[in-house]
Amino acid sequence: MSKVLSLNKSIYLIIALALLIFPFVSDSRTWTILLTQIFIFAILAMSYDLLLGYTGIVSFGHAMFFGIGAYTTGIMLDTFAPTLLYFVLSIAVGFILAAVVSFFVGILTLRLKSHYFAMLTLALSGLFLVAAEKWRSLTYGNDGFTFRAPEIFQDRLVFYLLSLGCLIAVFIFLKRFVSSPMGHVLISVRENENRTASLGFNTLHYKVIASVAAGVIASLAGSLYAVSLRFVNTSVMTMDITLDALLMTIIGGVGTLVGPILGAGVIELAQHYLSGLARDYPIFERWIILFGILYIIAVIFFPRGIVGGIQRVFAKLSGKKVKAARPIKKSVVKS
Amino acid sequence: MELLINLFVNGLSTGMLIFLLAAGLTLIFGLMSVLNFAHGGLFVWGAFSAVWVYATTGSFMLSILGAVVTGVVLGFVTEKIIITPVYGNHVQQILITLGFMLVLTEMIKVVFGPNQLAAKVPPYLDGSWEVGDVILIKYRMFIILIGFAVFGVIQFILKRTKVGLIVRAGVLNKEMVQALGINIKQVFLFTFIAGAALASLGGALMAPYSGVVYAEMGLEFGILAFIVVVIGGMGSLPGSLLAAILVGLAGSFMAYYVPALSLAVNMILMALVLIFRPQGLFAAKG
Amino acid sequence: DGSGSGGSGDDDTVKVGVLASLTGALESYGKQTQRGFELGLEYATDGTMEVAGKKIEVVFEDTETKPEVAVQKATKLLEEDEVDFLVGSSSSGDTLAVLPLAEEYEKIMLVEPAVADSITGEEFNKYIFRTARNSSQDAVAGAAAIAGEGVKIATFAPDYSFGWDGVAAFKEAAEELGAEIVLEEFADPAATDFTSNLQKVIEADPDYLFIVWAGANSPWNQIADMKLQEKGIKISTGAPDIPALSIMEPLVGMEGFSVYYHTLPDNEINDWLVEEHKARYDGEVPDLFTPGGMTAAIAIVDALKKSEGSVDADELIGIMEGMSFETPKGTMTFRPEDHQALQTMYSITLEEQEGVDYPVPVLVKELSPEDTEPPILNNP
Amino acid sequence: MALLETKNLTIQFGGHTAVDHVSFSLPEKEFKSVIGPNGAGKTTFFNLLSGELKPTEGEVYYKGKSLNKVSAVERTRRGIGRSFQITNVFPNLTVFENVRLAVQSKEKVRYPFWKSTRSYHGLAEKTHELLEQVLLDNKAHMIAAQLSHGEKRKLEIAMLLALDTEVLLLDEPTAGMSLEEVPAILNVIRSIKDQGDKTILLIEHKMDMILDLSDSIMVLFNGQLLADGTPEDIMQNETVQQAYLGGYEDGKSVRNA
Amino acid sequence: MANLLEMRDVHTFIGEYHILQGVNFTAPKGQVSVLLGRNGAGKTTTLKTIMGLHPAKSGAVLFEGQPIEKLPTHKIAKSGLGYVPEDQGIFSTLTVEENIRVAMLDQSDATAKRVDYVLTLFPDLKKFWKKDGGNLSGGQKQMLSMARAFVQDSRLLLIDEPSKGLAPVVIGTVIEAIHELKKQSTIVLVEQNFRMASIVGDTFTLIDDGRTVHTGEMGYLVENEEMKRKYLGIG
Ligand SMILES: Nc1ncnc2c1ncn2[C@@H]1O[C@H](COP(=O)(O)OP(=O)(O)OP(=O)(O)O)[C@@H](O)[C@H]1O
Ligand SMILES: Nc1ncnc2c1ncn2[C@@H]1O[C@H](COP(=O)(O)OP(=O)(O)OP(=O)(O)O)[C@@H](O)[C@H]1O
Ligand SMILES: [Mg+2]
Ligand SMILES: [Mg+2]
Repeated sequence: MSKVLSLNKSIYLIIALALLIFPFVSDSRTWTILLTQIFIFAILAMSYDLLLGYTGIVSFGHAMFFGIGAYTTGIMLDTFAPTLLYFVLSIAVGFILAAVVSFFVGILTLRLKSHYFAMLTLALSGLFLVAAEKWRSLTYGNDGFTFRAPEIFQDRLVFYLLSLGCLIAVFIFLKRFVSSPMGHVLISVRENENRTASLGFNTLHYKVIASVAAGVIASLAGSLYAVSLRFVNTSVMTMDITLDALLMTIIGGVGTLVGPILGAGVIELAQHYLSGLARDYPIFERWIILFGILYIIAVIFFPRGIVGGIQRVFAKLSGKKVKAARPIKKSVVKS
Repeated sequence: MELLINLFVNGLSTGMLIFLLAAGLTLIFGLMSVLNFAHGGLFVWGAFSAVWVYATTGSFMLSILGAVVTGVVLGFVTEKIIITPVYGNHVQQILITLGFMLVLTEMIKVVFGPNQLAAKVPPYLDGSWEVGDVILIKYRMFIILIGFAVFGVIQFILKRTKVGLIVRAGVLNKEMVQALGINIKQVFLFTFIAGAALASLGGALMAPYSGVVYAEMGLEFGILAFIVVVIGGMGSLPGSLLAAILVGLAGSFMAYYVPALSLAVNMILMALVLIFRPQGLFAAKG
Repeated sequence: DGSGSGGSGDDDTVKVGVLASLTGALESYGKQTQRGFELGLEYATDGTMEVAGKKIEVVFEDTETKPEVAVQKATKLLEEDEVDFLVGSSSSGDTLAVLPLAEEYEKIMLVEPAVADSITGEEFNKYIFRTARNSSQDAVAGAAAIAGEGVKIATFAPDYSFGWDGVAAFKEAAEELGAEIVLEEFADPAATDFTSNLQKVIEADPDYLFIVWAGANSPWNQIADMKLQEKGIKISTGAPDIPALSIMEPLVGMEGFSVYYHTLPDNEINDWLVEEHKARYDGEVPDLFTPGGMTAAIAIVDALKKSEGSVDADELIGIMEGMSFETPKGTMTFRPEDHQALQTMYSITLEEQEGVDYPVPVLVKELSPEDTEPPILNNP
Repeated sequence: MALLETKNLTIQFGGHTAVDHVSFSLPEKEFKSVIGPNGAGKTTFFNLLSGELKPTEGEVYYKGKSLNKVSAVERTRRGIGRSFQITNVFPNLTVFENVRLAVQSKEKVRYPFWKSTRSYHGLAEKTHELLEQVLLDNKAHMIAAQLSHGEKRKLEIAMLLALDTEVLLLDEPTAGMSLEEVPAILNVIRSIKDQGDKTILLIEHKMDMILDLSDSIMVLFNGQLLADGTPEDIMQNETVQQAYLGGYEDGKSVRNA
Repeated sequence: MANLLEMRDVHTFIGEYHILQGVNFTAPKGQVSVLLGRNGAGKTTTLKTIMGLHPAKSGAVLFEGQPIEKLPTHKIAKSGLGYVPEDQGIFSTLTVEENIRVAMLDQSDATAKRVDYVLTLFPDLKKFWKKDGGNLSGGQKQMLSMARAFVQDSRLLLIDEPSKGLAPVVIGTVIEAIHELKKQSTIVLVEQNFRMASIVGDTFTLIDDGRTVHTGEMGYLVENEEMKRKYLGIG
């Protein structure tokens, strides 16, 4: 057991190092940008997975937290000054705003279950979207606005490293979080909320905590996203963002943290290459169809996502299960 | 007074249209509990095939029929390939139906070309009656009639047969229903096909209403349908009808009296209903 | 790998990266730009695809109408393909997101056909040149078509930036011409029903209803249903591209304006464009943004001719500011202040025509570039 | 002194009164059984005690204090633990994880979010101990959903024991358990009783088991408290004989079929 | 005496677990056959295999001499098998009435009569006719589950632990009902309550660790203390 874990850990370490070194050996800035994009969406997707995969909360409004982060950073860098200080401040302000909103959203889980809660979050994020469209003095409507990023991020390498750093930090934080006692209670809420309560856990606390943690992390992703584009418009609040987070999580593997990261990578890369295919071979003009088929195939062949699929293969290879056809030991009691 | 009547009639007809769109989803999502994000895709296919049939044959009735046939065929294929592997698993349903939605939308462009198409109202339904200052648009009156008719038919089927009951039982415990001697797979298949055909029908009737069909209309209206089903109360057809009319009327009156909020009206309505009646307007019974 | 230096590794080629929505809702716009640009290059180089001894290469990229993809693709164009010019894009959002990259990489970007005023306004930087018309130009042209002393006008527009910009600019232009704006109505662009808004228009009883609209979901049918025209309210709007014209049958007879329709301009370039386009694309005629694509290509080739093949951005800016060049829409000039191309627009009426299955914009009057000159908005 | 007490406890569902003005008291360290026909309101009575349901009327007192405004979660924390009649476990977690959650609650390891659960060694030890006690240790790493019915019942009991609450509410703990295992579970319950520091309320239909264990028995009938007394008294009761036992005792027909 | 149902060397897998490893079992027509064994022995899996819910991987399941092991569940049920699952399988958000209605495959008088009959057996159900199945008490659910199976005119009834959670008096009712049902149907019973099993059972089959270990007349088992101690822990 612990051996497997250390194996996992060393794989993570190797991948992290490889990503760290990557921009120094490759001078493709396209890759740098693509990977930066993947890191940012991976953070978003992980935050979503904390809700969906670990707490069992389906939200169709995650984009609102992403949007809060993106707009906070965009507006602060635009109105004050494009300095590192304001960048950090804007992240902090984004955290606070996202925390407040997600706190109230979390409390609503008390009253609304499953689909109904999901649809309520859809409504709330819809209202945020309308606000972003209408509050023009602040947001410039749905055209959005460009702003300057702090000087130091002009070098995309620095920003790449920052995003990677954030990804690793969030990953480590969430990894510890979900394997902590708190994380295990979250999982039990997902499995059977009533029973969790009758064991003496105040489930509302846990759902609110998960909601706030997810909201705050999504806001971080939003802040990074805004800076990566040096531009914000209402698209950061749209259903598309929520769906992206959702799809990345599901494709990668719900209830695992590596899953959303892999999912973000797969979706962004597939999109990149498939649309490239269309450029080079006109016959692939309708590459979106292939993209859609990818989702379908993913569900049929990896019903538990990529990570689930890999785990299955490993389980098969290690062959432990096959032998334990009947995991039963006699325990006859003499009475 | 005329103003109020105008707003009411127009809101009502919009609501009916939304109901036609949501009726299929009431079966598929409300009853069968399948999160079908491809519903909008079925709707668009209905709309395009109706426009195409109308352009080719010049017969409005044939165009409606064509759309329903498209819905049935697509419903069959969708259920068999896309939905069967994911019954009972909402997470997988989201992914696979979103993927299928992309395929459906993009295939529209392959089959019908990438451009929007004009959809025409048949001459006998074109125009409007004017009664004083009240304008009664013929096609809208037609939609209102059809809406109530469709409601009546489905409600009759659900009430008079055990289909609704069996589907609800099947969602709760598929194995048990089978053990009672019912071929639940077939019931699900037919229900899904009916839902798809209704979506297609909704698309076909929507097309002349807005005068245009375009591939992307699917997701927009798909979400609206979800909103209606949830507001109405999952699986309740009368609930969906009421919710759809509510959405239509709210849109109509808000756009007139509180235009500043009209962008947000659906979301506000849904948020209010959910907060004050968490289970939707109607509970799923009968 | 420095950003501002020499451009392409290969000194004998000039590379142009074109960003456009080649999939999704704006796909038809993207395709129009694409075709126009290809034809424009051929036209401007007499088919040699060379200028000042250098070969021209074009790379098209699909932005999917997503800002982050636009940035990704633009960076790829700038970094990997090492393009010397950017052209694009179909949506204002995508374009705005890419603007800072042009500045960062010190490359000329020709904006086509994005329309937001802020591109040559608040978000302007000196590398940006726009061959497309902007919202204000549309509005001025729209006003020119209908506004006059004492004319009462109501406006109707979608409830987001595009609509607000359009209406604001229209209002200014129309009031200048002595018209009175009696009602400004905005509607959810995704709404199924616009009759409530139209009801208000009827109550305001204007002479004209001026409509700013974009997107497939449109109020035309309901305007007819509500019998606005029978009630003496004349409708006016900008003529869209052909697929969208085909749904405007209810508006036959309206007075409005057009950015381009293939029969409107009368010049050799346009004749060539129409002929070539028909020959190449199965008899199809060029559409709304095809000449825009062509114009961008011509502008680039002309500028390169003058710079004798130099792609140095500062040199090109010097050349292009104030540069006049011939396009399918006649002579255009990049205004030095904000690099907006001043261009001809057209007052039209929509009429039914034999053998055409959509209402056709018929020329009433050409509006000269000066007539439709928009305000300068990029002042600090 | 009574540890747990109710006064006029009542709940109605629609027009139906499931628990009807029940006043009872449960002295500390007593073992009391609750019997009554199906639908008499036994489980509902438990739900009212544990806070899962709120009464329409009446009060629950624990250690002399009213619990009416106290949530279910808080009642568990104060010392009222329960098991469920219909198995109610975490289906996709392992048996071990199921029980560990309960242990976590007992040990008040509720909110730490940084250290791994694994590093709380006491939790695992305690969990294994409990699993051994209910004869489930050999299935510790099986997913709960894959257990047979009887095994799930055992898991249910292990989770209750893990909470180590002062009051144990046991709702048909041995239903569906095999003849072989019932004595084992009985032993567990008996040993808890014999330790003498728990107060236990047991719902069962197995009369021999009840008679064997109980200090006292209360009988619910149509939601009302019909009788409360020693096992001997209760067995003499005419109504109990008629309407509850009906001449049968664990299926052994007195009348013969 | 003909066997209505026969299982021959049946092996069943659930996922990758080999649960039934050779079950042989017969249900003689018109009799009550009892399946016995400790928790996790495979009794429920045996019933589910018969119903096609966990289809047999190898071996044969014959109903009236016809192989049914390859048929889908609904066909097996339709061919004349009724099933009372151990977890009762109540449709929780359907009313009692609706639960029963799902099981009524036709509108015939015979069906209506059987509905009346089960309601006399379990009058509680009538009392809660419009109540959601999920809100019933544990014992009431058990009754509903049985009622639902009895409403169908099955030639073979598979009943998994009917006495579980029932008050003694109701167990008496069930015993009487089983005697009554025996007149038309054959019954397979899984039962932990040995006293009940010994009263109603004609034959027994002992399952241990997924295998049949013994089959015989009920009376034999009642006398055989050794076997009871070994496999049932009684004694
Ligand atoms: N949530 C509820 N809504 C409506 N009625 C309910 C609800 N819960 C229980 N009841 C009803 O209250 C009565 C008492 O149910 P309860 O579960 O307490 O019975 P019980 O004594 O535990 O019976 P059993 O021995 O069968 O478990 C039953 O008639 C039941 O149908
Ligand atoms: N879904 C499953 N996956 C894996 N193993 C399972 C699954 N379901 C049951 N089992 C195992 O199969 C064995 C037999 O289970 P079954 O339910 O048939 O037992 P049973 O004899 O009915 O027991 P009980 O008396 O407890 O109901 C058990 O060991 C159980 O753990
Ligand atoms: Mg009970
Ligand atoms: Mg069993």
